[in-house]
Amino acid sequence: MLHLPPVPLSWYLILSAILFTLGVAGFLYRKSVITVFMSIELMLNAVNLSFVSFSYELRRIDGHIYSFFVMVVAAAEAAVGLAIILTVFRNRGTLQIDEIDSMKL
Amino acid sequence: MNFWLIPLFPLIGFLLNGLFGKRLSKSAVNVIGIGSIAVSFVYVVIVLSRLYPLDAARSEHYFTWIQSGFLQVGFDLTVDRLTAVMLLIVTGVGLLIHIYAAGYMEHEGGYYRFFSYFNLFVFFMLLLVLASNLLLMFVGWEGVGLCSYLLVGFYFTEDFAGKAANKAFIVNRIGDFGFSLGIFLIVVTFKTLDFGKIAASVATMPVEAAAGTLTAITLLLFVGATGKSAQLPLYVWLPDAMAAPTPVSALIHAATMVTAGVYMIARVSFLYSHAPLAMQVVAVIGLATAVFAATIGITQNDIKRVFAYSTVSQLGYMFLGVGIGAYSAGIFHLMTHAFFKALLFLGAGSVIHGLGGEQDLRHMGGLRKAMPITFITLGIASLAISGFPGFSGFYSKDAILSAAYTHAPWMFWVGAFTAGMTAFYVFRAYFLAFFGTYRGHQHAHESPLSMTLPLIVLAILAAFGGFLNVPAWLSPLFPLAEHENATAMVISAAFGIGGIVLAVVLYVVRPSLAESLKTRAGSFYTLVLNKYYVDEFYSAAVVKPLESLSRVVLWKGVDKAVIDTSLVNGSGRVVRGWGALLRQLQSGSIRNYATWVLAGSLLVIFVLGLVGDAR
Amino acid sequence: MNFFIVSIIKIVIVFAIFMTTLAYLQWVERKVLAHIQSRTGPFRVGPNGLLQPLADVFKLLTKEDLLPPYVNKLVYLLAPFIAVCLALISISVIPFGPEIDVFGYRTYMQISDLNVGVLFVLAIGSVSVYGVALAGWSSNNKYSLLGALRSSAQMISYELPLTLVIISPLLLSNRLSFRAISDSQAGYYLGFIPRWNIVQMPFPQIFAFLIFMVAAFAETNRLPFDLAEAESELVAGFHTEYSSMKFACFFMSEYANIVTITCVATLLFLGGWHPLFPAPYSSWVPTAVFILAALTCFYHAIRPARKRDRLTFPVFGIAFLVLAALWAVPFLQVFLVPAFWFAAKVGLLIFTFIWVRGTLPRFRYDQLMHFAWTFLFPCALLNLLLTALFVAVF
Amino acid sequence: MDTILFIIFAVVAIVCAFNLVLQKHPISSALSLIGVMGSLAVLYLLLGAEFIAMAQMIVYGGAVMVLFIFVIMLLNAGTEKSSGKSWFAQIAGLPLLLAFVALLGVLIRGVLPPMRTVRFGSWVGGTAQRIGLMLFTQYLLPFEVISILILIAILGAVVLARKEIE
Repeated sequence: MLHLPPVPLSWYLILSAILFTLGVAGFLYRKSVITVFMSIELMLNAVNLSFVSFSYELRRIDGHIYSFFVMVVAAAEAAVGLAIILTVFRNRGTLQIDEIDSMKL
Repeated sequence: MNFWLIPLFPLIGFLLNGLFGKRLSKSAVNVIGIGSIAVSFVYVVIVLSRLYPLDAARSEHYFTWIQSGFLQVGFDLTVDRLTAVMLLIVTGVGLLIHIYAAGYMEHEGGYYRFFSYFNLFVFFMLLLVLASNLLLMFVGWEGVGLCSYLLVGFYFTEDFAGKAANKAFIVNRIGDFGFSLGIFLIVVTFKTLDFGKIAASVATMPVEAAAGTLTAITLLLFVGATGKSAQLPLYVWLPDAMAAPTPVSALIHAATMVTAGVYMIARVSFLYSHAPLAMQVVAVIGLATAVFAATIGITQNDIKRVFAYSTVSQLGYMFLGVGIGAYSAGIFHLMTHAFFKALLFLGAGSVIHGLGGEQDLRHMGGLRKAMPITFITLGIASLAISGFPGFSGFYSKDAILSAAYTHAPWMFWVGAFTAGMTAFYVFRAYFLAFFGTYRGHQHAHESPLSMTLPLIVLAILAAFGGFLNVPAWLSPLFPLAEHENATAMVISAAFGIGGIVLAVVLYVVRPSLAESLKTRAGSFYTLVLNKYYVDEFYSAAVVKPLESLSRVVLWKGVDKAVIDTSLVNGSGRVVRGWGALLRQLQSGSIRNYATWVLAGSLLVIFVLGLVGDAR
Repeated sequence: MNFFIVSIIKIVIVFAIFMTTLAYLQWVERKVLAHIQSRTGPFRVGPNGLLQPLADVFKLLTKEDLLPPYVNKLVYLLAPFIAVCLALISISVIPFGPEIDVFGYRTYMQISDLNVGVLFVLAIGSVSVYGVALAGWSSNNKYSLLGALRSSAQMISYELPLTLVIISPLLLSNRLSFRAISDSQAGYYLGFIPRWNIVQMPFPQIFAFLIFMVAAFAETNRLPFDLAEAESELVAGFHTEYSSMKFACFFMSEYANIVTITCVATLLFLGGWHPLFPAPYSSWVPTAVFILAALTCFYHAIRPARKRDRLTFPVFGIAFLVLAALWAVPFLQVFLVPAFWFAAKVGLLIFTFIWVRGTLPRFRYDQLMHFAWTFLFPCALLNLLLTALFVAVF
Repeated sequence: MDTILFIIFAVVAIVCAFNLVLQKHPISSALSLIGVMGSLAVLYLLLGAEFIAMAQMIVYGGAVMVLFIFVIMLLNAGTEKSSGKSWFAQIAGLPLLLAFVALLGVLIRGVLPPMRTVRFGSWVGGTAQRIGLMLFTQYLLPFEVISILILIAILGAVVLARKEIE
């Protein structure tokens, strides 16, 4: 087996930053409402990773609790958000985010 | 002793009837409405018998209501001998009138509404009486004003009732304005609103230095009293308030609320005692009101209006009493007045009820056979108000007039003459209603037991209430001045009997004489019949100028030109201009928004993370 | 390094046994169903059709591998792969027996003892919806799509009561590792009643077990809950467009899921590898069972129904005798006896699966969802509350 | 071993995340996102967060993403069409994103103090037991509040997604 030097925690944070940025990129460049919503989930995941990383650094469990709460909120948000997407699709017949640009039909 | 329970019962009654009354049966509303007052009355009796000698005031502190700088206002209730008298009057007479109302209002709509307002009134009146500081008293003061407004406007579908309610409320605002100014001045001067503390600091004040302030305070408070107790010049609302159902007139506009001013002056007598000028003003206004209202009372044809002016006149007496320092006499008269005037109104109500709503004396007559109980009890009340020897009014009126004789003889003479007029117009109304031949078209009948029973109880009180020696009971609070004056007693009684005799002559023996007198008096009679054109004068002098001022200056000048055009529309134009510019950002494209959010968060992270202290 | 070598050996053993089991499970199912329906079942290939699975494998491997032109290729190919991988992966945290000593090396009869084994199985179970959902969607076929939608909705719905009901035995044993849960059920009340969770004081989990089994039927898409592949309505549901080895993947994953879920049920409710009654006697039960089987075979060999029985039954009898001898060897007993008990319980539960398939008709779709949300879910919740209450009070 | 695992799964996560952004079809994006989530679960395990890792699989992998796929299947969402709108995002997005990730990198490398190295098993804090204890003692109120939030979300989703009954 080869022996590589162990990974410093900051790599995890950088990974988290990259994932977060990619999430933002998805938000900015994707055109389907569902994908945009998935990009938000990606951002939440990235934040969770940094929570868990900080928890590891500080040897405290609070970060885990926060990320747990983030997951719960994400689940709630997914339920409501997807219901909204369903309603939007029913009312406007489109999922293209650029076409949903007015409050009123 | 839990004084707070006393006003609590009527409040509960109000809440039950007000919230659920619509769904309750009439008997349930009765039980709640009357029961709450009865429980309160019984509780008052229990409390007072426990505290019996009641030599010193008993205060209870429940919680601090307002804490603001130096000012601390607590929710405190006090019971002393003065309060005891008022408590018994409010709950006792109130209970009788509630019972009466159950019969009187039987066929009226809004039954539960009436009783819930009535209970609310009793609650506020008890709060007013029990309050141990001016602000809490003011709450009660305003509360009874509110109930008065609600009940005057009880028949709100009728135009005149709504107008009368508005009039009562607005005229009272003028008085309350003075009252609140007085309270502010007290706060500034004494740093407290508690009666006990004010009394203590007044006692140690240098008399000369404080005289000006105290005079100002007492006069401002008196302005409030003239509004609530219908004194010159703010009496105009009371006769119109007769639009309310008769039990309301009896309880609120005769027995209790309108006497609040007298009670208030007696309550803060320690202030008035140090302001002789203000007391003189109170006495003169009271006397003037007494004479003025009595003359109007002679000419009125509406039975309730006669008694309304009589109320104004009698209130004038009370103010005369407290104005010349005879506080206990004033309170004594307040009590007897509560008995006989409530009785007069309830009797009038019984007549009106028996005649199916007829109020005009010219359409009555000869009712004594149809309504024997009303006839007898109303007779007792008339004798009592006339100061017929042996009846309650005689003693209390005599106490005031004797004190007036000692204070200034001319006041006595005017007061005695007014007593004669009082006797005359009350008996005029009495004879017009019960003697002669019937001039109306209704089938007169006696009222039900629930109405006659309170009449009988009140008649007993009106007849013998004078033997309750209220001045002696109040002597720890208001030292008894020895001015029992046999001459004055005889003279005032003579005036009263003279008035009765005159009424007998004019309205029973030779009714034609009255008509010829009326024509001979001519223009003066017209003047008095139209109540000296005071309402018209107020309308021309106050209401019309105010209206035109509002219309021309405030509406067209200030509101339209300044506020509407420049401020509202101007700011609108500015906002619209900026909006047209900023609207470009609000494209509705979520992705553009997200880009802005990204840029903003970039800035924040940059500032906080690299430049700021976050490291 | 020992750890890796031992792990690899264990993986190989478990994989071999597992795959064989899966293959023969199909044979067992066909046989049982046949006997329920008074048929003989597979008979041609090998004695009593014992070589049928092998033949099936050959058939599936040699069939033409169709790739319909209108499918989403990547997902279409990925879906069976996902399905079978996720189905096979859960077995890695299932313990089959206690800690044993092999040539001086102490190890567990389990590929990996995960602290959060129960959660792991739940996680894998919840992810395994993807296989079905993606297969249905990528096939670009309305029957497939409908079947996939049905089955994913069904699996999500039944996952809730399943998860809720799993919490109750966890409350009793306070651990999330399957090994610890199983160990907490060792011992006997009064010396003979096993302390399995199904009868565990203070709150026996008998209702939890029943709810679990019902939800398990739905989770594995088995009759009476096999709406996703209702032939009469949806052709073959989500795998309509799949053939040959890809179809075999789905087939395998279904049986793997059954095995896994019955293993979980055994571990959570039926005391894992702990025998039905105390040690000295229970250790000889397998030997007795195999000897009995051998005697039955010899009996049939003496009175053959057909000609060839005279040859085959003695062979089976001897094989059974060998097995009985194996289970009688003391140092082998240490791990063979627990494995036997575990296998016996799992086998019983699997038999129940087949038995139910043979007897119960299919549900209607709305009844199915209604049943999950308005009956099973509240029951699971109530059971959880009661268990929590009893655990807290006693 | 830790390093190898980290590199493998970090690369998988990043590739999947890129795929999420670059793919044109929602299903592909969803699958990529599942890949990210799975690799993140492994990374959580490396960081000693076994409960969070499993919760990640159950909640994200098993519930949230299934819901996404479900909705995609239900709406039969097709590939995206490019539109001429949101030109601001198209132009300003990329430089801003680059600046953003660069800024975060500088912050993490330059500003934060040096941190531990990650060794699998050196700290196993995130057991279900400890998290449960924390949830029901110190974080009880947030826990209850978030339960109510979930309840509200369920009701909201039902109300929103329900078909209007004529």
